[in-house]
Amino acid sequence: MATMTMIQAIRSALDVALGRDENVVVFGEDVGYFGGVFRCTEGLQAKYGKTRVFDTPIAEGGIVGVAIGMAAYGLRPVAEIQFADYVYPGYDQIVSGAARIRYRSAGDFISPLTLRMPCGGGIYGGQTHSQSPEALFTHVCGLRTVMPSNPYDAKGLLIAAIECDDPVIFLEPKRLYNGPFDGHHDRPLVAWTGHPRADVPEGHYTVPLESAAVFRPGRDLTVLTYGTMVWVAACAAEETGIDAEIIDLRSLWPMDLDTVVTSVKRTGRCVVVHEATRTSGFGAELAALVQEHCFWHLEAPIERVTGWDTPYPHAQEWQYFPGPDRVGAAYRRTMEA
Amino acid sequence: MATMTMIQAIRSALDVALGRDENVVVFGEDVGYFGGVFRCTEGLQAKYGKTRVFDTPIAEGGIVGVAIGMAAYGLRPVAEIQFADYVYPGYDQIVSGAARIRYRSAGDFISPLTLRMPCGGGIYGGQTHSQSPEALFTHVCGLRTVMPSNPYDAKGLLIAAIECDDPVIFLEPKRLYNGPFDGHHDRPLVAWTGHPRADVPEGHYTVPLESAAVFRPGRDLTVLTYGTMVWVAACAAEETGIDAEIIDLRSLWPMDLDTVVTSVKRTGRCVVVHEATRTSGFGAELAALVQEHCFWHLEAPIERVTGWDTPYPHAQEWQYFPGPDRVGAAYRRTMEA
Amino acid sequence: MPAYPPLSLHIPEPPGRPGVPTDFSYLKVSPAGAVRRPPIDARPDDTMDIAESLVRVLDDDGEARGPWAPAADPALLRRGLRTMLLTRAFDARMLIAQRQKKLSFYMQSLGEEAIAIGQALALAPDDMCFPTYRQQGILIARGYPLVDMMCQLFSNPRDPVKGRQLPVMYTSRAHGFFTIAGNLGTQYIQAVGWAMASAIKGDTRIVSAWIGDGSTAAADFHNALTFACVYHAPVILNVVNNQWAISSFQTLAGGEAATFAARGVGNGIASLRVDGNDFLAVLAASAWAQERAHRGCGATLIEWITYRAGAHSTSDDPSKYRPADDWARFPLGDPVARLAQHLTRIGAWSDAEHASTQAEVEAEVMAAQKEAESYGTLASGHVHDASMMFDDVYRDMPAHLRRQRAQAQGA
Amino acid sequence: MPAYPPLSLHIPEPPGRPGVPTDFSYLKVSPAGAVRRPPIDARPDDTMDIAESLVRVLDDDGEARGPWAPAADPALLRRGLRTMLLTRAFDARMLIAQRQKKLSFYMQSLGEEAIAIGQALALAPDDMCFPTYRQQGILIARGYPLVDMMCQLFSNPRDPVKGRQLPVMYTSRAHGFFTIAGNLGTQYIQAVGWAMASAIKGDTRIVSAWIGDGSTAAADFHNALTFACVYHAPVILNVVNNQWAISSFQTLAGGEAATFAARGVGNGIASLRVDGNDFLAVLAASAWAQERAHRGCGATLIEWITYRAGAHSTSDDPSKYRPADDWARFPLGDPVARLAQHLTRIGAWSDAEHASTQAEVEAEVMAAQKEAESYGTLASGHVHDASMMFDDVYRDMPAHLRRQRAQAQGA
Ligand SMILES: Cc1ncc(C[n+]2csc(CCOP(=O)(O)OP(=O)(O)O)c2C)c(N)n1
Ligand SMILES: Cc1ncc(C[n+]2csc(CCOP(=O)(O)OP(=O)(O)O)c2C)c(N)n1
Ligand SMILES: [Mg+2]
Ligand SMILES: [Mg+2]
Repeated sequence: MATMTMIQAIRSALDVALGRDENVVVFGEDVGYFGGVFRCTEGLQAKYGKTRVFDTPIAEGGIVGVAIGMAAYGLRPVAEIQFADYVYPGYDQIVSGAARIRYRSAGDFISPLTLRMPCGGGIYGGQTHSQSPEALFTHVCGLRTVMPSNPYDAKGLLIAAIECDDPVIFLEPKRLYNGPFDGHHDRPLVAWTGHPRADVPEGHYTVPLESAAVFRPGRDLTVLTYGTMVWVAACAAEETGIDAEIIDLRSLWPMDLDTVVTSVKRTGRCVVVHEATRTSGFGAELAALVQEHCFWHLEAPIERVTGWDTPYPHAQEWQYFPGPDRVGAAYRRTMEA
Repeated sequence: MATMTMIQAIRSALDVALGRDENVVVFGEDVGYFGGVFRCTEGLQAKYGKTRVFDTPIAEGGIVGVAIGMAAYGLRPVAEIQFADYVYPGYDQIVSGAARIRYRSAGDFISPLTLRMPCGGGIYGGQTHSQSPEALFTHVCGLRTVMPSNPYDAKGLLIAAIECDDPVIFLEPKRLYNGPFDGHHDRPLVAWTGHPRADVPEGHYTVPLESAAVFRPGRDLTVLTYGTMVWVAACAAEETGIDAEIIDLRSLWPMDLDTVVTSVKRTGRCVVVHEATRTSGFGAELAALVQEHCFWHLEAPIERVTGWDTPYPHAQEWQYFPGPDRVGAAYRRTMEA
Repeated sequence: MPAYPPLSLHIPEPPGRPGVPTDFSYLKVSPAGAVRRPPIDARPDDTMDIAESLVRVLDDDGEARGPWAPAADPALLRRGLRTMLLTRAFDARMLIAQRQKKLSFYMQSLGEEAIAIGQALALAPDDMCFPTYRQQGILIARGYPLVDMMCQLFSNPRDPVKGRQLPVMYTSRAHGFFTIAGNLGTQYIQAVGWAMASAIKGDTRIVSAWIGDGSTAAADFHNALTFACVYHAPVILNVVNNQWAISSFQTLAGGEAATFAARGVGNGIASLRVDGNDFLAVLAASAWAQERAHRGCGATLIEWITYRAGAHSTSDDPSKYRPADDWARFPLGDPVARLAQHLTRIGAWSDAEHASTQAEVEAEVMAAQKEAESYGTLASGHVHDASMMFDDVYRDMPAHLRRQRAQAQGA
Repeated sequence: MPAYPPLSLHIPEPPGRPGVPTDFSYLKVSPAGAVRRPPIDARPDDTMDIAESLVRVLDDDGEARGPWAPAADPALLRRGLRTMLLTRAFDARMLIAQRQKKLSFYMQSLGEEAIAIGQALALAPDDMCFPTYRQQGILIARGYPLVDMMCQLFSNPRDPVKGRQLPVMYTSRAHGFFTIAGNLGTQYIQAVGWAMASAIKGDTRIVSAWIGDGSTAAADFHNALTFACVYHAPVILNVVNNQWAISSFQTLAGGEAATFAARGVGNGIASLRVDGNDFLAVLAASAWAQERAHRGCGATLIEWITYRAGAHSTSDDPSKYRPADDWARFPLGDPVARLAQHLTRIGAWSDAEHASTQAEVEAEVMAAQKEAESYGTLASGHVHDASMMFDDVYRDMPAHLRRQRAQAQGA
């Protein structure tokens, strides 16, 4: 057991996967010699060699395309998209390729690849280093979409993703790389050091896909969230004194509906929180599902607290980010409804 | 006034736009000399010349990219994507380009382009000629997404789209090109001839964006739908005898929320119908909005009737298509709840 | 700065239109035997002259000429000819069956059979192919059962892809034939990925990737060239220039100012421009390229000049956009006739054998069709069970799809 | 088929790494004056030799040589030198300001100033530019106020893009400077669209498009070449090959087997490979390309050889992946020193004038900074009002954004 930041946990997952299965290969822009702009692959090329960990041209469509071909061959490619905001040139290969190969060939070929990408804001990255495009993946059948909120889950989920025979989109909330973040950007940074969820085994383990975690049990209302917003949601619970049950979905889709439904049926109230823009965000699906499955138990409308429907602005970052005040206000409205 | 099919109405809209504004240009794969694989641009090159109506290379990213540059120059490009299933190589240009230019330049540059694309199934097109990707656009702030259900609206909305200063994604349900279609694929084809909504003025008119139409007034429940499904929903109302109020959204986003909320508050019941896959489809947003705005009026869970979460299969097309039986069953469940 | 004249936009036009016979002089045809054959480790920029000429072996009399003339066993050539005849017969029957609505859609390879079949014969049987919808010749050359192809076409319960795909979208891992994509170009970069994987694993299998002239404009063509160049991927990048996309002529993909083979050279890939209707040239160029790939010399791009003799698919009518007699006037002729002429000349074929082989392949196709039809056709409504629609989206069916399948069965 | 040896994957390596001094012999440098200057209506495939050599005018002694030596007015060259000095001073100050947290991020153009500035001087003032984040030189050459640039950098209430964009993402329609994209390459095909529009309208304005060596791998680079070739778009397709992307050397974009200029030729576009640190060569090549565009000869691709002297941005440390003394050893030198040497040689510059100009531009930058800071900086928290966040998503604010704005103000 060691204390790891999320970056170290991700690196450790890659290390374990590369070490156990010689079919695992890791590549992307600047991930080889340099070790990645966020250092997630640092040291891996030196350890596993240049043909297992390597740099690629700046062509996201090419990165996903070769990953599909490698996966069809029998490798387990783990490709990095430098920022989720840059995944769009690879979107055709993801939707028309990775997500469809198994179906269109009736299982003759499969596409077991993992696409890692940092997402989310809170680092003054402006509109092209802050996006959270998860809904563009959850709408695509055949894909799995995963987003961890802490080092332990990050490592376990990433190993599970690499071992999974389906294509997995693995979104890494970059604001959590070096510490949990509750949305109070004006307070001193908190590191992962000493945090229980940063206690990460050195070796192999997995956190199963399609399973949510109850991050904080509670009785007043159910919060459905993932990634950075798990910490913000928890902070809002402390600050409002509302006993929120916070569910960290971890696997966005396919997802663990049972955990969600059980909780909402018990609390009768539900708030959905994500950083992505609101309209047609994944929160819409969550709200739709909850009202479908828990309608007769609901005592208040399901609220969504999300990024606004604008690009992620640079200077107004903290007015955009759905921080603990906005989340807490939604808790209060939901309790008062 | 003339009777027009949806193809003729679209062609007429382009003709009117080309005729009134010399900044309008029309292009895409096979749209020039040949007149488009669905004939929507037939005769326009002969009439307006090769530099206003022309063929392009098979590069959807290039098509959208040049449209953005032309729009920034001051033209009004109307580009065709041959099938909505092929829009993905252009997705980066749509999301990172068209949708963002105005915002990121604070209005210094704008991107008034229209992207037409046939969508939807029901023609045995298999998984790459049948998709309905509207949710991938409604999630992107800065875009307008429109889908007509009949020739009159198609022409009026298309002219409005071309005249609009924002980028518009214009989805054309190809199953409606030659006639309304109620989902009974085993019955004889119905043509537009003689249909009141195929009475289309020859000249200029617009149907405003952001305005929904009450396609069929009713008292029992509210149906939110668009495109081909408007006709299926109406058929299901006749067949079940349930007095459904069918709202044809026409503009998916930004949308006419007032019409929706007024209706649902009155009926207390709501069914959402679309052909696209269910999870994170636009129906999720509609369900989320309705429960947010009408929670205290709802007497039953909002149901979604949609394409299944699989690619659109070829031989099992009619088991995939959400036909009147499935829609009618949802009406019944909603009434009985 | 001087006052400049107004600009104008250039819109390329094809050299023929309905009513205006095609002027084929644009093709730039080299005489048979005239183009040099570089060593297999030639540097990319040392192939520009070949990318701008046309490698041809068979002359007008059916004689094999020049440095590219392969030392091919006549038995191999006879096999090639028979496979071309079989493929052509298959296409012809399936076109009729489509008109009879036994299948919803069809795409033939008429006029360009030599390319896929010649290359298939030049590859090792376990080399991997990433084809488009017009390389049915590979599948037939590799002995994939015609009945299985037809079951796919008829979408019947023996369709190996379970009725999920449009006709012609075959797949066969066992035959080294990648599942065909509806989205043009996507397979090209995937092919490079497969080749990279083979190199990473120290395997010996190489890859044959396919794309059409029109689709070279797709982003994935560029991605494929970049990655193949950077990593020296063991891949043959075939560009089948059959002059037309759907209604658009190859100049709309940039064929006016440079050959498609020149794209390869410009991107650091050794490239050839080859007569695709010359079976011997196909064999020879394919052999050169596969040798390069196998010997670690990296990728080769081959532009094959041919002509799409038929319609783009059963959904279009080419007489709307080009002269109806174009194929008959195409300077590179018919690959079947040219190979038959050559074999006859060397005493390895005869008119009688041609006739009997023709009868034989037709009978073979008919027999296969009879069997396939006995399992059902789209018209007969015998298709895979609808509940199978939910399989293979994921390896294991998630809860939401189990729910949806139950709903589908209930409704 | 013979038994082939196992394949292996080639991974290109840079010619230098920390601790291993760079061997710059890979650069293929032609002597000044050695490369021919074709007529402006040269056919694309007639430029391959130039795409594979290096157009240079200034020799080691600062003398202008050969057919590309422009008949440039010394006043223009002096303006170029002053603009380079100003740009360099601007960059230096803003780097310091970034370290002081007055701005969140910065990207300098150190070492490659000649390219953007030389081309700006060769264009008509109303020709349109689609730059990347490293062509601040264009904006400065065109007289955009330094104060406005700094207000953008400081994200203060006078930031013309309302605080919405990362520093350096300038826009100015009035100065023919397209809003800079964060998504690499997207502007390149948009530039071609703008050029097509200009041609459609019979306008006379042409376009200057920009991309980096690393970003040539992006799909939009290929799209731009295809469309520019097909429609003969009046555009200059600049590729700034400063040898590095972030940590990846230009060979990772395919620079090992072919030059980037060769990409153009392969795609049917006349192309030049030019010494980007040679201000006279920049002027001459830009003039040739803009003349082609204006005269209806279509697009020109120019690969500019230069060196990214500084870090990629303020977020990275290049000594992690390349030798720290690389720039000092770069064979093409420093564009400022080379132009100063030439001007001195022809009697149009002196050390004293250099020193006084340096002082002048520094004062100009300081004054601008003082003014811009008086309006606020990110550090001071003086930024645009948050409610403006909801403007400009659409022309008219739709109902849902009005609702969200109200919520944002309420919460
Ligand atoms: C991304 C994409 N865009 C458009 C289409 C529609 N389409 C199908 S085939 C075709 C023409 C392809 O021409 P070419 O590449 O020359 O191949 P050929 O049919 O001549 O073999 C087009 C435009 C598609 N399938 N995919
Ligand atoms: C589509 C996309 N992918 C990745 C990035 C991240 N990124 C920003 S700059 C850069 C390197 C670009 O190198 P080059 O094109 O050579 O330009 P230079 O910085 O050298 O001027 C990368 C990878 C991005 N901005 N956009
Ligand atoms: Mg073709
Ligand atoms: Mg660079």
